This record gives sequence, C-alpha cells and structure tokens, in this order.
Amino acid sequence: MPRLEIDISAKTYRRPDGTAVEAVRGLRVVLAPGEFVCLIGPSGCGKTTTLRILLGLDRAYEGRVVPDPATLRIGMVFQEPRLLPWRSVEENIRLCMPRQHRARPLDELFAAFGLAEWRGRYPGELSLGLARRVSLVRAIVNGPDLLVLDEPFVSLDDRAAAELRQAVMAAVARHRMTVVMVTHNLREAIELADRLVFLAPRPTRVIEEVALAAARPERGPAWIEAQRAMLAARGATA
Amino acid sequence: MPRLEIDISAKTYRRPDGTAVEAVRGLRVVLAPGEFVCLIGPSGCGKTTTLRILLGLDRAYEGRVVPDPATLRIGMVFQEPRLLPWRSVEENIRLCMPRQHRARPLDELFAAFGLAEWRGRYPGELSLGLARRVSLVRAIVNGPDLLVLDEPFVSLDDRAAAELRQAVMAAVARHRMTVVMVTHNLREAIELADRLVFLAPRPTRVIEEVALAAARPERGPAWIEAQRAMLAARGATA
Amino acid sequence: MAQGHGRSLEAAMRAGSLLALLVLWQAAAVLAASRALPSPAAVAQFLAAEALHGDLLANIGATLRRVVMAFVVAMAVGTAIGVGLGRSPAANTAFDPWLMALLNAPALVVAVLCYIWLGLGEAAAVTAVALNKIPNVVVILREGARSLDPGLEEMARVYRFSPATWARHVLAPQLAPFLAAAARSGLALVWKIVLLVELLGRPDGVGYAISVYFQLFDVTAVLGYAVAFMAVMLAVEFLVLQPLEARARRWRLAAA
Amino acid sequence: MAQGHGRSLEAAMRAGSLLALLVLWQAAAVLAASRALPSPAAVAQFLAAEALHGDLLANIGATLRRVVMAFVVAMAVGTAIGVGLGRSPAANTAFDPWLMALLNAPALVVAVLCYIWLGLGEAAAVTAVALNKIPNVVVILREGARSLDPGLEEMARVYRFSPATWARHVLAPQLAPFLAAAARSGLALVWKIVLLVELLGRPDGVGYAISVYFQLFDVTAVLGYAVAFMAVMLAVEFLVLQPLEARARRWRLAAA
Amino acid sequence: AGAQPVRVGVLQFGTVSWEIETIRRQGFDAARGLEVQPVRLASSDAARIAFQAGAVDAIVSDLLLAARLRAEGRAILYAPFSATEGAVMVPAASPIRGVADLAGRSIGVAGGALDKSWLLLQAHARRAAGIDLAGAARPAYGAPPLLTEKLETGELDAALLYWNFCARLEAKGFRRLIGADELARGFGVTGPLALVGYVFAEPFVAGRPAALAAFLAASRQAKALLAGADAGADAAWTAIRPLMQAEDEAAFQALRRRFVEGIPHRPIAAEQADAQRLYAVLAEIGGEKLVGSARSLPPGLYADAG
Ligand SMILES: Nc1ncnc2c1ncn2[C@@H]1O[C@H](COP(=O)(O)OP(=O)(O)OP(=O)(O)O)[C@@H](O)[C@H]1O
Ligand SMILES: Nc1ncnc2c1ncn2[C@@H]1O[C@H](COP(=O)(O)OP(=O)(O)OP(=O)(O)O)[C@@H](O)[C@H]1O
Ligand SMILES: [Mg+2]
Ligand SMILES: [Mg+2]
Repeated sequence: MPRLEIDISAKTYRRPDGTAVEAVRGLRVVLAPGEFVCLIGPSGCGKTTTLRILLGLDRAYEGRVVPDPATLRIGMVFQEPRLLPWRSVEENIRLCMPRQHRARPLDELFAAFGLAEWRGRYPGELSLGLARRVSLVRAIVNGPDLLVLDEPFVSLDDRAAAELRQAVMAAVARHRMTVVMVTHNLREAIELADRLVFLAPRPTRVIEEVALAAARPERGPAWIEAQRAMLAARGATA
Repeated sequence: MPRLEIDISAKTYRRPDGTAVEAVRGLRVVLAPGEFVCLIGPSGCGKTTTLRILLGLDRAYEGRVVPDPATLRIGMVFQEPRLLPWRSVEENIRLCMPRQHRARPLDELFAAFGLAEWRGRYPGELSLGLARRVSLVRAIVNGPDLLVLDEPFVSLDDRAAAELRQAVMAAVARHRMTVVMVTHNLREAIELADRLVFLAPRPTRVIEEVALAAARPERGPAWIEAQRAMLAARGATA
Repeated sequence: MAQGHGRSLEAAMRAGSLLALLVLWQAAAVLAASRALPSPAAVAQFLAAEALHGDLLANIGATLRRVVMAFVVAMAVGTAIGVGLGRSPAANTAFDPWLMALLNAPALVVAVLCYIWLGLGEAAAVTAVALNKIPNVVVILREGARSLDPGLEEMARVYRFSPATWARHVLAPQLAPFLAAAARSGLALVWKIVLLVELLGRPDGVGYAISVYFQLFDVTAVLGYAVAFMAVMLAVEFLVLQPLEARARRWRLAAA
Repeated sequence: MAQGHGRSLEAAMRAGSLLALLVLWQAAAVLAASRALPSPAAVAQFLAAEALHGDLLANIGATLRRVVMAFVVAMAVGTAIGVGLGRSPAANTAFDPWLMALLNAPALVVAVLCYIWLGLGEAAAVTAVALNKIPNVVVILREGARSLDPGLEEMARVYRFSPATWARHVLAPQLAPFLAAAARSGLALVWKIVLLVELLGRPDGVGYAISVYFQLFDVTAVLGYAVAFMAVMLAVEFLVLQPLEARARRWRLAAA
Repeated sequence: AGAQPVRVGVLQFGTVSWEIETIRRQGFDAARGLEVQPVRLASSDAARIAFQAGAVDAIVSDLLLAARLRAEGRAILYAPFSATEGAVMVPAASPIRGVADLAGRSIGVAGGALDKSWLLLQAHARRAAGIDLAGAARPAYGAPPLLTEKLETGELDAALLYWNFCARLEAKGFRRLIGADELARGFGVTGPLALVGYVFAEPFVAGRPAALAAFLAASRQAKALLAGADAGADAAWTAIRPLMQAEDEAAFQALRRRFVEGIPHRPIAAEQADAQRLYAVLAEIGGEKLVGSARSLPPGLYADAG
C-alpha cells in the first residue's frame, strides 16, 4: 500500500433545478502506509462525502485522490450495513471475496464477531447490531490495503463494541492495512487512531490534526480520559 | 396517558422452514404515566423486538400490552430513520400530523433541530445525522402520549447530541409524555432516565432495574460519571 | 439553465432518432422495391389524401376514444385488484386461478363473447378490451404490492396514516415503477386489442380501416393507418406519460 | 410440517377456486341456454373427441413450441435491452422512440411484414411473435433497472463484484418482481399473438384450429381449444413460474 | 307508416355493398316500403359475429354455414346471392397445366384445410389423377391477401383463392387453372350453383315475411340492372365504382364481368337439387367437422322467392 493523498478542493452537490449544497472546500489529508486516521467532525459536515470520494464512488468533485482508488483493494463499512437482503449472512460475505478464495473456511471469523449461529440467516432476521458485525466481517475478510469505516461501532453495547474493536485491530495489524475511520466517539478515536483529523462544519475542511504517539497497548482508560479532557479544553472538537 | 404494562411471556421468530429464534422470555416492564424508562441490553438481545410489540406492530407473541397500543397516540424513532424518500423533509413530518394540524407553523421546531435549511430537501440529500433529526422531529411533533426511541442519538457529534437531547426533553416535559428509550450509551441513559431497565442476552428478560431519583437539572457530568462507575462496579451492565 | 439545456438536447436526440428510423425505412423500401414495403413518402402521401378526403381523422378519433376509455377502466380496476391480491395472500390463492384463466383467454374469444352477450356496440367493444387488459395490469401491480418496503409500512401504521394518505404518499410512490410499466405496456396492448375488436365488430376505427385495406392488400394504406396511430401513441408517451414519470422520479434525481 | 400443511391447503383452495369457476360457467350456460355459450360438459366432450380422433394434441404441441421459442427469445433479448436502457439515460433517449414505435406497431402489421419478408414459415411466425413481445419486456424491465438500490450498487462497486456476480446476486434479485411481471404477462401475450400469427399463415396450431372452427361458428370447438390451451398455461404457471417465484421470495418470508 | 328498415351486414369494398348501394341509389327499397340499411363490417368474421349477436337481419355467407345453422334447429333462410366461385390461379407462364402438375408444388389455400373448394380440389385430384394433394403438394394456408401477394412474388406456385382475388389477378395476367364451379360440375352439379347467399336471421324470417319478400325482389331488380349492357347499367356501375377499390380499368372490368357472370338465374328448385348433390359430396369428404351432424341439406333452407 503506497502513501495515500486525498485532496478535495471543492465538492458541491447540485440538483437538476440548480440549487446547490457545498459540502467540502479545501480538504487535504495524507495517509502514510499502515496509518490509522480518524475523521471527526460535526453531523452533516461532509465526512461521508469525503469517504465516497476516497472510495472512487463519486467522481464529480474538484481535486484528486492519489493513487486512484480503482487500483486499491478496499474494505468498507458503510454508515448503514448495506447487505444483500436476499442472500444469507455467509453468502453476503463470500460474494465479496475473490473467486479463488470463496471456499476458504471462515468459522474463526464468524466466531470472533459473534455471528456463528447466524451464518445461514438472511439479513432481515438480524438485529441492527448483528447486521453491523456482518458488514465489519465483510470489510476485513479479504485483508484489504485500505480499510474505510463510517461509524462502524454504533448500535453495539460497550462490551460488544470493545470485542469487535479488538477483532478489527487484530486484522488491521495482521494485514498492515491503512485505515480511515469516521466516528463521533472521541474516546474510541483516541483509543484506536494514530492521528485525529478534526473537520470544520459544512463546507468542511481540516481544522486541526492531532497525532497520538502512545503505543496502543499503553492506552488505558485513564490515559484516554486524560487525552479527551485535554482536547476538550483546547476546543478542538468545537 | 394511563399506566402502561408490557408483559411478554414469550416471543419466538419462526421461519416457514421451522427453524426458530427465541427472542424474549418473560419480560415484564410497567411504566407509570410520564415516566422515562431506558432499556439497556446487549446487542441482539431483543430490544427492538420488545419495542415492536409495544407499538402493536407485532402481534404474534405470548403475553399482553395494556392498554392496547392501538388506542395510544405514539411517536416513534426507529433504529433507522425510515423517511419517505419521495417526500421532502417537511412533507415527511406534516404527513404524520393529524389533518387539522397539518398547516401549523413548524419554523421553531425546525430551527431547534438544526433542519431549517433542509425543509424542502429530499431525505436522499441528507446525511444520516440530519435524517435522524427529521425522524426525531416527526416523533415529537404531535406531542404523543407515548414516545418510543430506539437509539435516537447515535450518528451525532457530542454537541449536536446534547442539543437534541435537550430539545426532546423539553417536548417530553411540555406534553408529559411517557418515554421508553433503548440506548447503548449508559451515560446518556443516566442523564435522562427515571429508571434503567437492564436486559439479559437473548432470550431477553429484565435482570435488574435501577431507579434514578435525582432531578434532571442536578445531573452534572461528575454525578453521571459516578453513577456509571457504581453501576459498572455492580456489574449491572454485564 | 442547465435543465433547459438538457431538455432541448434531449428533444434534439429524440428527433434525430426518429429521423434515423425514417431513413432506415426509406433505405429498406428502396432496397426491397416491393409493393409490400412502400416508402415513407408514399405512406405520407396516402395519409395526406386520407386525412383530407378520407376517414383518417374520424377513424383515429373513434379508436382513440375506445383506447382511452378501455385504458382508464383497465388501469383503475386492475390496480385495485392487483394491490388487493398482492397484499392478501389468502385472496391471492383464492382468485389466482381465475386471474390466470382470464389472462390467458384468447382476445378473440373474449371479444366474440362480449359482442354476442352485450350486443354489437361500443359498450361491448370497450368491455372486451378492458377485460383483456385488466389481468395484465393485475399481474404487474401485484408484484409491486408484494415488494413494498415493510419498514415504511410500519412507520405508516405507527403514525396512523389515513388510508388516503397511505395510498397517496406511501403506496403510490412505491408502485410508481410498476404503474409506469403497466401503463406503457398497457396502452400499447389496449390499442392492439382495440384493433382486433374493431376488426370483429365495429364500423369504424383504425382497426376497421386496417383490416379493410389488408383485404385489398393495400400495404401503403395499412402502414399509413398504423403509422398515424403510432404517432398518436408516441405523442401520448412524450407529452403525457414521460412528464408524469419525470415528476414522480424527481426525488431520485435530486438525491443522485 | 407447517409448510407441508400450508401447501396442501393452498392446493385445495386452488382446486376449489377452479371448481367454482366451472360451476359459474355451467350456471351461465344453463341460464343463457344459447348455442353461443356451450356448457362445460359439451366442451369437455368435444375435447375428448378431438384428443382421441382429431388434431388437438398436435395443434397444442405446435402452438406450445412456438410459444416457448418466442418467449425465450423475447425474455432474453428484452431483458438485456431493458436493463441497458434503464441504466443508460443516453441510450434511452436515443432509442426510446424506436422502442415506442415497435411497442405500438399493430401485431397484424408486424406479422404480415414478417411473413412477407421471411416467407410463410416457422421462422417468420416466431420472429413476429418475439418482435411483438420484446418491447413489452423492455418497458417493464427498464422500470426495474431504473429503480435499483444505489446503496447496493456502491457496495458492489467497492467490492469489485465481477459482472457475472453482480448480475446474479445484485441485479437479478432486484429485478425479480419485474421479471415475474414480464414473464407472466408475457407468456399470456405471446400465446395471444401466436394465435394471430397462426391464423394469418400457419397450417396448424391452436390459432389455426380456432380460426377454422370460428369460420364454421362452432363455439364449442373454439372454447374447447381455448380452454385446452389455457389449461396448459395454468399448468406452466403453477408448476414452473410459481415455484421459481417462491424460491426467489424465500428471503422475504424468512424475515417476515 | 315509415319505411321498414332492413339491416344488412356488408364489407366496405365487398360485392354485397355494390348491390346494396345500387338498391338504395335506385330507390328499389323505398319503392317497396323498405329502407335497406348497410351495416359496415370489417371482415367476414365480423359479419358472422354481427349475425349471431342479432345486430343485422341478413348477411351474405356461405351455403354450408346456413345449412349448419338450419340443421341445428334455427329457422334461418338462405337465398342465392352469387354463383361466382374461386379458382386455382397460376402465373401466366407457369408450367402447371393441369391439376396433376400441382404435385410437388406449393399451393396457397385460402380458408384453411376445411375450405370447400380445397376439399373438392383434393377429391378431384384423387379421382382424376390418383394423387393425394394434401401430401403430394405443399399446401400453405393463410390469409387470402397474403397468399395473393406470395403468388405474385413467386413464393407460391399456385393459389386457390376467392373469386374477387382471382379477378384482380386475372387483370394482372394470371391464369385460371381450374375453377371451383368446374370442380363442382365434376361431382354431378348440373349448372352454376350459388354457394354464397343471403342468410336471413330467425327473428326477421319469423316476424317480417313481407319485408323479406320485398327485399328479395329489390335484390333481383338491382341484379337485373347491373347485369344489363346498356347505358343504364354503365351508369349504375359507375356509381358504385368507388366501392370497388379497382386499382385500374382492367381490374374494374374483370370485377364487373365476374360479378355479372355469377348472378344466379336458375329456378330455386334447380339450385336446391344441385346444392343437395354437392352437399352430399362435401359431407362425404369433409365429414362432421365441415357440415355438422346433418348428412343431407336440411329441408326448407331456401327462401321461397315466389
Ligand atoms: N445528494 C446530495 N444532495 C445534496 N446534498 C447532499 C447530498 N448528499 C449529502 N448532502 C449534504 O452534504 C452534507 C454532507 O453530507 P455527508 O453525508 O458527507 O455528512 P456527514 O459528515 O457524513 O454527516 P453525518 O455525521 O450525519 O453522517 C450534508 O449536509 C448533506 O445533507
Ligand atoms: N424476523 C426475524 N427472524 C428471526 N430472528 C429475528 C428476526 N428479527 C429479529 N430476530 C432476532 O431476534 C433477536 C432480537 O432482535 P432485536 O432486533 O430485537 O435485537 P436488539 O436488541 O434490538 O439488537 P440491537 O441492539 O442490535 O438493535 C436478534 O438475535 C435477531 O437476530
Ligand atoms: Mg455520514
Ligand atoms: Mg435493535
């Protein structure tokens, strides 16, 4: 995975009737290989918009993403689970795997994400929290170069969220994935990220970047709380 | 609004092919008029199932809900926004109002929920956080007897979440609504609820109820943190 | 501005496309050089003459009247039944065989029985066409009613939408693609059956004229009448159906 | 168990429903007491005689062969074109007028032109029917392709679904209701047009038989042939289409 | 009292409309206290439907249908309209010289496998040349205009067509191989036999016998006028020429000649006797499918012209 550069000088949504919504204006983020970056910004500021551009799903913007996302192997957790309702949980995951790996055993993965007993069920039979886990498994199962997460750990109780974070981080470490995560949970961001990128309200741009140097195992609850208090005091989240 | 009694002795999902998922077994919650109860339980335990029964959307269970939900005026925030994609934000809200009130001015409400500039837009043009606000406005706009909230304040940054909580609580107080809220956020529950109801994993039932006596204005961050620590120590959330 | 531009571009493409069709036809006519494939010019000449001195306008008017009446009846009745069957599996099991029988009843047989039973009049003609079209609308709309979003259904129930509000704001938009498909394929079907029905028992209309000229193997006249009515249907498509559809699809474009 | 029970109940309801239809017919025949509406018994008698000593089975076979061939061709071609037009607004604007022209071309004209151009043979007959049905499939499937879920589309793009995987697992299930509607209304339409085409220029088939008996005004025979073929179509519906549909809809029932 | 209406089903450019138009123009109906009303129909199928639906008092149809309806107990009546018959047509230069030459050729057959002329042609071929045409030739059944076109373009070697199509083809230089009247004579029919005629509906027959007789008289008068060779006849033909859709003078003359040739002029008894003979033959070769349950011509079928 090479260095990833996202440079959006402007992104405006335009309706056929001419009215426009300016979502991004001059946002630039560079990710080192294997880096874990959290995007944090107010509701509706343009985070999902930025991720869609990064994924190559939206090409109607000014700026560039290098390398072209079409050349990267990407895993994505959308803000909603986006499962195929007419395929079982297991099929939903296997369909996203390259054909030659489709038959791989996945028992461990299902167990780690608490989905063992749901493999054969349809998404409509899952609670929202369970559906999110499926979408997480789908994102990491191929060990992608780039992992993009749009609020992946909501609708989960604290314990489940902690377990899933751990499972995801294990996969990230194993495959040395570069990660971009959007979250509204500052504690979560401080626990996981190498760098926090704070975004302005719409039209969004970067207002501050905070590097977190501590190694992940050293980040206990107290440390996290301290960092959080410090950031709050500095008003970075405002 | 009378006293509300939810008594589900069993709820099992059955497929045509015979396999079954037992979601609830012996759950009983009684709500006093005007009470605010939070349901807290692990992901996939049966919270949404319980709410659907309470709303009268699912009648295939053993037990009863008194009074019949069909006789109550209800406001609901589903776990997903569930807006009509082909109607504007404002139409989505007005369509849920009784015909004689449809023309009522709603400017204040839109302003309080940060939706003023989005009134004329379609749901597909909203970020998830904005869509959730619409679904919140829709739930309180009629001043219902019973307000049911399924994780209403996720996908929102802390400040927005706080503002929205305040706006909702103002409406609750004004109309003396009885409220049932599902949340995974213990701090939020402690801040808002009169009583916390902890639920067991699937098949779910009540494992503990905790009454919170302090008046809401007195619940500062420190108090909330103390309560949370206490509950965590008692293992109630486990 | 952008919108106006798009519209005129679209109209130009459409005109070009029709022109290309004419050129193709002309080329085929020249290549074939056969009485069985007259050139567009010959057909146009026939049309002009028939419009001035013949019954072209009267025949088109008669057919159009029948098409409109049968279409309106078939869409209304078919949509109601289709939605009913799509939402009630019990009713569907009970009436499905009837529906299939009617759907597969030959148009000829239905038309003949209608004429014999209701007399050789307009009522019989319109009834025959509607009976042929109704099951068609039903099977399309039934699929639509079966694939409604249950989440929105629940929302509408919680908020106690009145049946009218539900039908207009929850049901109709979800059925829109099915309604469009049924209306479009239905309009064409209705007019094809009107032709048959006119052939079997009406003293005027495009179907009557086509069959008379077919007896004489006057292909120019047959094509002329066919083209004239196709032009009417194209006009309905572009001036009525598509603007309606564009309105119904506005939300998709806005969010795209 | 529960499922088996549901199935047999359904079969019983269906049989009862068909029986009720027969009873209604018998009652109407008795009330009318007219040669124009023979009783079910008379029709059954004719069918038995025609099956034993006449050409019933040969005619049904010939028609069925044409129906199947035209149906398969029309569904395949129509689905491909419909999806293409539904997904590409530019292609749609360019070819929409052609589509509308073909959709509204009278079946008689298309059939006659096919016979003139391709000769009085089987190929012309099947082509004529397919040409009549294709635009119908196109307009239905085009609506389906226009209402695909953009969220799933994005998911499939991010995970680089191969075209085959996408078509089978993302596209087809979303098109399923539209395919069902097109197949069902299409099968009926195909067989109605086969009748017309046989009547114009084939020496066998149900359409040919109906037209011969119709000239003799033998309503019993006309109804007999119609009923015989309707029975075949009902069998196709209940033994092929509905099981296929039930499989495609399993996920809806599981989650209901 | 006002004139009595008589509703007659006609095809817009069909021969019946020529006669009906002449009756109306010349006032032959008014003179008898009738008002003949043509009911326009698009095809012979439509005529049969209109008849069954009771929308007309009379149509022109074939003898066999009339016999069949009468045999089923309906008190309908038949009156000869025309003895002009169809024929097997071949291109002028065709090597086909006789019925035997049809073996191995494609032959278009209007009216389908049960067409009476086709049945007669097959029986004739079997008897005269010992060949089974249904097997030896390649029959193509289809709509008459389509078959005419196919004969003209050469896809068919021969075609057995209705007389009006034959007349047009003759005007274009096609040759009659054998006519249905000739075939009929081979089976014992003694003179020109009118196989098409007015079929009068039951209520009309039963309820208004006087109108029926008056209508027949008017019809005879019109035929007599059209059959003439004088200026009056020419004028009458010129008047109905727009109804004939004759593309040129040759076609017009051919249609006129054939129409006049076909006007039945024999006594009813002779007609009936010949019809009886032919019916027996057809019942023999066509079977129940063609003629229904009756083995012989039902009695009282012919309207008494007296
Ligand atoms: N198709 C569209 N047309 C118009 N405006 C849009 C469209 N899509 C998004 N927007 C607007 O652009 C802004 C940015 O949207 P985006 O989804 O990127 O927000 P976000 O930061 O992800 O918010 P959230 O935290 O609520 O998910 C929002 O105000 C949204 O309403
Ligand atoms: N239609 C269904 N068929 C079978 N099982 C179902 C169905 N709906 C829900 N379930 C299962 O029932 C259990 C309870 O579901 P429910 O949606 O009530 O969970 P929840 O407590 O709301 O979870 P979450 O916190 O993830 O929203 C889950 O395990 C879910 O997978
Ligand atoms: Mg977002
Ligand atoms: Mg839930």
